[in-house]
Amino acid sequence: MARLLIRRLRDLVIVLILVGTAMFFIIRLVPGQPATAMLGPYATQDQIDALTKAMHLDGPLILQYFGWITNAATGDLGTSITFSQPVTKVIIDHAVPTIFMAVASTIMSVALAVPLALKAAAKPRSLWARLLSPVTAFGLALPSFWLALMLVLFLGVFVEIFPVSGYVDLLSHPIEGLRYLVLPIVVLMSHQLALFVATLRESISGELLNLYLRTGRAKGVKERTLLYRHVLPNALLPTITVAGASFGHLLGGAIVLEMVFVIPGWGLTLYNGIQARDYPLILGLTLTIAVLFVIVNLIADLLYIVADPKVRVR
Amino acid sequence: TGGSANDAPSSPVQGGAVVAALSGDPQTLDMAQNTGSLTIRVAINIFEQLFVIDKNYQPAPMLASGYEKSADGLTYTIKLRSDVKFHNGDRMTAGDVIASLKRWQLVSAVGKSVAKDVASIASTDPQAVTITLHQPRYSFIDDLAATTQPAIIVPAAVAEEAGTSPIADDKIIGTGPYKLKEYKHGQSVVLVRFDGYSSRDDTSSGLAGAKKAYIDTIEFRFVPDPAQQLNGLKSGQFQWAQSVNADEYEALKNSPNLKARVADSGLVATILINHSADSSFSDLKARQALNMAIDKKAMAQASFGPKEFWSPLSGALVFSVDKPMYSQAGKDIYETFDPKKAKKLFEAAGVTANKPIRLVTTQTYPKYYQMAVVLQSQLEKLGLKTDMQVYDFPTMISKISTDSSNWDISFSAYNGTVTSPSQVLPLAPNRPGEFHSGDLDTLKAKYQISKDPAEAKKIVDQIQQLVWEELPVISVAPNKVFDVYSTSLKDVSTFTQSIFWNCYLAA
Amino acid sequence: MPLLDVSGFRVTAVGIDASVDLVDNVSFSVERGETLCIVGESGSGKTVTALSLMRLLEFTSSVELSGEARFDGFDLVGASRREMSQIRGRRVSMIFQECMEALNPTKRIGPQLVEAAHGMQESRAREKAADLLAQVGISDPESCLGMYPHQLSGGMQQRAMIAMSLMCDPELLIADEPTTALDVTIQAEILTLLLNLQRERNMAIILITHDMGIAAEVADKIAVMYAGRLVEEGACQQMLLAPKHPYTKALLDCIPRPGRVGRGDLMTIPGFVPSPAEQLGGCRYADRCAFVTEECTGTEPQLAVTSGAPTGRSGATNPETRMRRVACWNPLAIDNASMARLAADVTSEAPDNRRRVGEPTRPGYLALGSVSKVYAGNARSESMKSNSTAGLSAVRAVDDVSFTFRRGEFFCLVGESGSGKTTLGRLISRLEPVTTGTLTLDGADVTHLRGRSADRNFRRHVQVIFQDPNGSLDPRQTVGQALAEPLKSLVKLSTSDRTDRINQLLDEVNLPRSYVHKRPSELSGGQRQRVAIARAVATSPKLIVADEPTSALDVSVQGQIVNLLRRLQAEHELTYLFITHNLSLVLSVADRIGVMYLGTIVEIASAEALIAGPAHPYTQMLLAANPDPHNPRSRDERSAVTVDGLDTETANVDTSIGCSFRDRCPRRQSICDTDKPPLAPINDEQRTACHFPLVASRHQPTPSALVKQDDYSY
Amino acid sequence: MSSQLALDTTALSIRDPKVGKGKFARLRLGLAALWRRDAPTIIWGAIFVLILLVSAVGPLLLQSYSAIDPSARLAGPRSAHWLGTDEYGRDILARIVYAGRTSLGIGLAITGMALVLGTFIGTLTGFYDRLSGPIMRLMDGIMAFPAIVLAIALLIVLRSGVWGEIIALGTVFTPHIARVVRSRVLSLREKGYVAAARSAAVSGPRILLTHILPNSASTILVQTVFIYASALLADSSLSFLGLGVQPPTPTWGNMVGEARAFITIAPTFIVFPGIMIVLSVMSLNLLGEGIRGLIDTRARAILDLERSRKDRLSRARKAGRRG
Ligand SMILES: Nc1ncnc2c1ncn2[C@@H]1O[C@H](COP(=O)(O)OP(=O)(O)OP(=O)(O)O)[C@@H](O)[C@H]1O
Ligand SMILES: Nc1ncnc2c1ncn2[C@@H]1O[C@H](COP(=O)(O)OP(=O)(O)OP(=O)(O)O)[C@@H](O)[C@H]1O
Ligand SMILES: [Mg+2]
Ligand SMILES: [Mg+2]
Ligand code: NI
Repeated sequence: MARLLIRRLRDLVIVLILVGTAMFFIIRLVPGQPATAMLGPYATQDQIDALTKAMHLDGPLILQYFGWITNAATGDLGTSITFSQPVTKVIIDHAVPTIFMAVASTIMSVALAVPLALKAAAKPRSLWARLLSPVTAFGLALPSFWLALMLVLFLGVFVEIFPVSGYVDLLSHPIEGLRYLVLPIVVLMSHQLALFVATLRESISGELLNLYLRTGRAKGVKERTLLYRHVLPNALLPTITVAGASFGHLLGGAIVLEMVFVIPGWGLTLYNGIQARDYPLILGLTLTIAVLFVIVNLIADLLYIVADPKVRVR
Repeated sequence: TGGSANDAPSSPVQGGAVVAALSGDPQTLDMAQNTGSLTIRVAINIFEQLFVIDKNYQPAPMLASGYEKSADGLTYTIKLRSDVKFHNGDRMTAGDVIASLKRWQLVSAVGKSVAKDVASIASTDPQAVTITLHQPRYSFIDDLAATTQPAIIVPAAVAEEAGTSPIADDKIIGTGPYKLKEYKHGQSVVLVRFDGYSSRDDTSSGLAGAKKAYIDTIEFRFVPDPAQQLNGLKSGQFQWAQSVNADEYEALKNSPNLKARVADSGLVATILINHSADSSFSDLKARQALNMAIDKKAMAQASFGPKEFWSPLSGALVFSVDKPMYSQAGKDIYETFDPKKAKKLFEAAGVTANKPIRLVTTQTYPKYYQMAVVLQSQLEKLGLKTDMQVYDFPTMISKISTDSSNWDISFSAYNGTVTSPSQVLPLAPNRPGEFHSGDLDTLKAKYQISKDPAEAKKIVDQIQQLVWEELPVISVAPNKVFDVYSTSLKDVSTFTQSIFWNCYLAA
Repeated sequence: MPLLDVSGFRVTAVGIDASVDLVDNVSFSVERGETLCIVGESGSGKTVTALSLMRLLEFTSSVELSGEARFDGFDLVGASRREMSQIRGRRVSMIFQECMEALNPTKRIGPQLVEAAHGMQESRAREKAADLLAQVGISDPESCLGMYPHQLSGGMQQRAMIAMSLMCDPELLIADEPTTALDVTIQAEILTLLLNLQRERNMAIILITHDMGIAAEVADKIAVMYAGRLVEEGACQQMLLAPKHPYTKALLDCIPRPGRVGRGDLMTIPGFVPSPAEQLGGCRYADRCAFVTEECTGTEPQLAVTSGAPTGRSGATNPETRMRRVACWNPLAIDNASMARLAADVTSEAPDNRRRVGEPTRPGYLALGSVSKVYAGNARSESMKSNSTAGLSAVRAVDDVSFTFRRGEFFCLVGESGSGKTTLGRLISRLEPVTTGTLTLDGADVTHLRGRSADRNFRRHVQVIFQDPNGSLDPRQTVGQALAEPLKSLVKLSTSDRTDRINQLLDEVNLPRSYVHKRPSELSGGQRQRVAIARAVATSPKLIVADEPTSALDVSVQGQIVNLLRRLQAEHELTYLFITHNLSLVLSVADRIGVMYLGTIVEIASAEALIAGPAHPYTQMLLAANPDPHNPRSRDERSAVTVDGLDTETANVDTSIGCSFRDRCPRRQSICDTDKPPLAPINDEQRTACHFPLVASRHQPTPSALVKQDDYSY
Repeated sequence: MSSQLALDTTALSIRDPKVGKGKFARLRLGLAALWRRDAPTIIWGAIFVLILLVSAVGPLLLQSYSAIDPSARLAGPRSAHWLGTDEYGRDILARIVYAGRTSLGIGLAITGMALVLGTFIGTLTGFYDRLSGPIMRLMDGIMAFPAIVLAIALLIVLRSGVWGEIIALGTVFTPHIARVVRSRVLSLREKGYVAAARSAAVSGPRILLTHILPNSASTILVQTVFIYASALLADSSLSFLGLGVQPPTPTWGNMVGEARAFITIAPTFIVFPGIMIVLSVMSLNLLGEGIRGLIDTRARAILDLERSRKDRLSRARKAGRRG
């Protein structure tokens, strides 16, 4: 366990350095400069150059890189050009909606997926069970941006239950803030829930093939008990890993969704940062997302170990 | 039209909050430096200038109480109002004005062009500023009243600290009726009424005259998607939206809750042409062919929606309301649409199907993109090949301004209400496309020594004629702004978008 | 009334395309306290019968049952699921073969056992579980209750499985091949355990096995199944002594008898078991039967009571158990003629004139010098799973082994699972590099060969055959392509020469030439193994390493493969390293035998010498555990076998010092804890690594005496 | 004798005696058998093939997808334009059909790139231990990144457009294939026939080509189908964001992106491209699942298990009626 942790931490550092370095040079290769965005559409090249110089973005790239990486190592990600605030502060300020959406969607998806998949597994001939595979395939095939727009079209405008865009600070106005996040979370869940149901159903079906069930029946254990006490716990194991991996999907999906719903989370901030060529912000955010993703997967792995005695106990 | 429209006879009420949908994050509220409309829409309520334009596009004093011009036209003494307070509570003095103007000369394109002629800026007393010029400048006061990268007045400390960088968010201190409360990047800007504001007494007209802030707070939310802006308006989430799709006009005209109005001003949609030797369009014949190949009406229709948004089509570089600058010279050239002749001319200029015409555009501003699509289709109808490159906006700008070898035609739109020819950006030096014309420079210089409006107007006509003869750019159509707001918002100015003073929320 | 009475039992699989009778016409009965063994080749329907009686098959496949099956008067066929759950796990319980999969890997043993007790308080059930675990020979039941299945060795898991099946104090216990995957030593212990438990509880047991030897040792009654039909049923001794169905007899004959080295071929049954889907008009055994008549192919014989049961020595007291039933149109009459024929089968083959090959005068071919193989533990995968076990110390799979193969000998390697036999085979065939030590082939050092030509040269001389006939052929290659592979890469032949050679190879392994175009999926297991053999001999090698080539095959086919190997040996002067679990086979075919234990060779001896008397206690233990239907032990002898719960997997002995067998050895003395015994000669045919070899102290039966015992004279 | 999965229906697949009457007849019989076994898979496969065919042939039959008609902007469905027109007055139906070409084609190219690279990397790292460490770390690194974020980052550098997108998404999906292939190769290399080939001194690369790859083919095929579906989805997201193939070349994703501004004026404009995305991704996923059910014994066992329960229940009901 400790070894695993150390190995994973080492991986984390490697991934961070790789991601940071790659991103640093990648975004600098992109044409366009922060000054262009700062100055608006009618600025002349002279003005842009002048501002670039004023922002100290004109030195040799490699020196800038070393400057940035040494600062980053001490936790100083620089100052955002567009926000004129420390990047760390920007990241923290915009973390709430993204993380809340991801976590809420994951928790609710798991909570819903278990009964849905179990229902199908317990009654394989029911209409629900027969429809499950097309329904989950449908959920997995829905592009989130499209679903979001459809929801906006039908719910936001025609029925007017939920606000169609915008964001109210969750921390200061939880109820109102939640109302704004309902649609985005529903969209995120559509994919995730389908993914979890599919995974869970497949692993339940896989478990049903296992011979220990036959043993259980031979022992005279009731089918229900078998399902809940044997099959389900075992079948949940693979879901842990899938949930960890799907977190990445969520962060990616958040970019698209935050744009559609104008939610000032990491996704929108990153997109705006890219548009504005806010180098420090782009770097800081991608790094943060990568770190978060790796950490979530690490937690998923650890959970898996705790949950699976085959790995935990040797 | 113009001035504040009294579309409701009820009497104004103080109070209330407006949520306004803005198409994006302005990045900075420093309107002296930033050229974008997002910045202007917000900052226009915060900052003020010495002079501003009234509804007839004539300069009128705002922070100045008046000015004197020496007989030789070289010395301007500008008197300042004494009752003006900054949002930080400090009184505005000559020192602030001098620092602000000096910075303006550094960061603004108009400021820079003015700077060439300025010998000194000094103050004789705290309520007056004296500016000495090297040579007469007919447009000097007009330039001070310019609306793009305007000469806003900020506290001296702020101006000096910012220098050539944009003013930081916590230093956004102006003299306007609203002050910045909170700027959440990527999300919203919140303005609140500045209680220390002392209004002028003269009647309000355009940007000039009395300003009364009725509304308590204005929250600009950044909503890039026009459809979302409209949805928000419909659902009552927003009271005002910056850019609703023009195609909604018909439907909205009859809406009981929303007021849809085509403003008188806006942007002039322009086709940029690469004049460098790398492009076949450095040949005048090719440009003429291009002009004849473009069905401007179709392009306007496809890009800007219903007729109301783009008529009249005259080829002018400014809107018709901007009387001093508006000219119909060269209209006949503008109106020539002759694909056959165009094809011949293209052939003569060596533009054939073997050599694709490189169109560079962006989807960041959908209209530029839509113009490109229409142009592409029209060129292809002539049997020409096109190579359309779509970038995000910063990339496009950097492509067309730094690398002349990779493009032929690009698209842009410029402020259609300017106060002097030097503010007509497509004709300004250092614009993408590397256009140089001695004649144009001479005309511009002549304008500055003109003595009276009639003489000036003549030169404006000559410039306009030259534009259609030499085709530095092709002005396609004026594109009027679409104002959509809740009917609860009363007395909204039609002069330009997002003037939030003098209007109020019905109780 | 018998406890379980089955008659005319039929199981039909309902498929999408068609319905197939998996099992038909099965009739037998079991009394309380009685053991019925169901034997038969793989695919004969034993498991289907058992699962259907438990009504377990219907959970995983669509089947229909018909016929009669009454448990204590209760109708098993017609019972509803609810009624069935009152029987299953309460009055009848079952033990499964695949213990590794039969236990839930993520639940502790304790709860799994407690679950099997119905209507009992949790704490009482736990006590009972601990009690039962102790009874089945688990030394520390309390801690075992808290363990997960993967923490137990295979033998321990099987014991836990047995304990679980006893939690409900069943009246009938069905055990489906409970020992097949286990070592003979553990098998012996588990069988003894079952018999003892049966005695205590007066339980009825149905034991399913493919091994006549096991049946011979534990059964009261034997039922023989073939291709979904019950072909013969009767009391144990009668069945062994005087089989009436040709199939029963053939099964018995196929079991190799020790000491037959050089005495001709092993018995085999030609052909293979027809699949349930095959619609045959007549007797399903007809095309493999030596006594087939027209009637046999026309109509299917029904199970019928036969008379003329010969009175065995121990003569059945109960008339019912004496009842013999057989499904055959012409059952074997136990008259003198047939007895003579039976005897002839065994003895009359002409003695082989081959030179005896075990003698030390033969020149050495391949020599191992102190060969060791150490696995790092996680050398293979980086997966999380193995990573967490990375802390485990290295595995010494082969530990300082030295000996020499003699040219042309048939060398057999035996030992319990995990003793390092496969690893040694892979080292010898250089599929894996040795950690330390040397390999010498024909005098030349081949430990570390450099270059492809040297490697090719070695591979031309040394070839391998693997255990799993399914895995040893690429499912996508035709037989021809598989055979061409070594020919292409090891010898340069023209295309036509290669075709000739392939045809020749097919001839040699008795496969029709038309098989060149067949794919492995179209072949039976035995045929696949023949192709594997053909491939191995394609380049005319000198040494063939055969790793359990027959252990996945039925005994009827096993003989064919071994016969083939021996014929090829005679024809091509081959040397074999034959790795196997099967002691009966070893004793009947090997020239020399090596016995491995925990990576070391503890004894090397000629077959005769071993039959005469093993020198190492471990060898003796293996021999004692080996069931032999030709020479079965009595029940009392069985119960004498100790249940001490130790096997290779659980033996946690420090192999770096002392004798690695010491903790299982009855003759252990203090020297065994400190000094490693060297592999020292006992006589010129036998070497052993033991401080206290057995050989001198034992009465040595002569080989002829052994043969005599074959005459059913008990 | 050998341990055996709880169920085994191979015995039931009786060879049809009619088989052998020429290729076509055999194909028909095969399909018929498949139909009885797994009808939904055939239906979904047919839907996808139909989408492919329409995309390939449709543009030849329909009106021009790029002809502009500013006077008929954003018109609703009518006889001249079944699905109405877009903001330039172009026919939406023609554009959707043509977009199928681009979207499906690009998806295919992305899948192809991921397939080739992933298979290459997967087989090499699976077969040669020495390579596996660093390369798989790199693959982990790529996978340690939300796909869209990575694709966006790559696309910014590579320039939006067809090739940029193919390379970016190809890179994103390569590790997915590499992982599956690797684990398959890891299990295949333990097979007896690989050892047999080794002991016949067959060289490593040859073993890879003759044994490992052909036997991984079915696994790779299934994974490829799934990756194709994912690629379509990812392509649509990127196009929607304006980062993929640039309009005026239509893709389903960028059509939704364009239509977004006209969501209330012309709902058909946004609804139908989305439906096409959903339909093609969904049919591909279900087709892949079906294929896996046919190829993979475990997946097949699961299917059979579910089916068998159905049969049992229907039988039980019949029995109930009788009784
Ligand atoms: N659920 C099932 N559906 C269809 N056929 C089956 C099913 N289970 C087993 N069979 C077939 O029935 C036949 C008998 O199988 P069974 O497992 O009973 O044999 P067995 O005698 O137990 O063999 P083994 O010694 O290999 O365990 C085999 O041909 C097998 O393929
Ligand atoms: N690749 C490997 N990595 C690590 N340990 C191994 C490896 N192969 C074998 N071992 C270990 O080496 C020991 C000997 O294994 P080997 O397979 O040679 O035994 P065996 O006698 O052939 O057993 P069986 O009769 O079960 O086939 C076992 O403890 C096994 O776990
Ligand atoms: Mg069986
Ligand atoms: Mg082995
Ligand atoms: Ni996915």
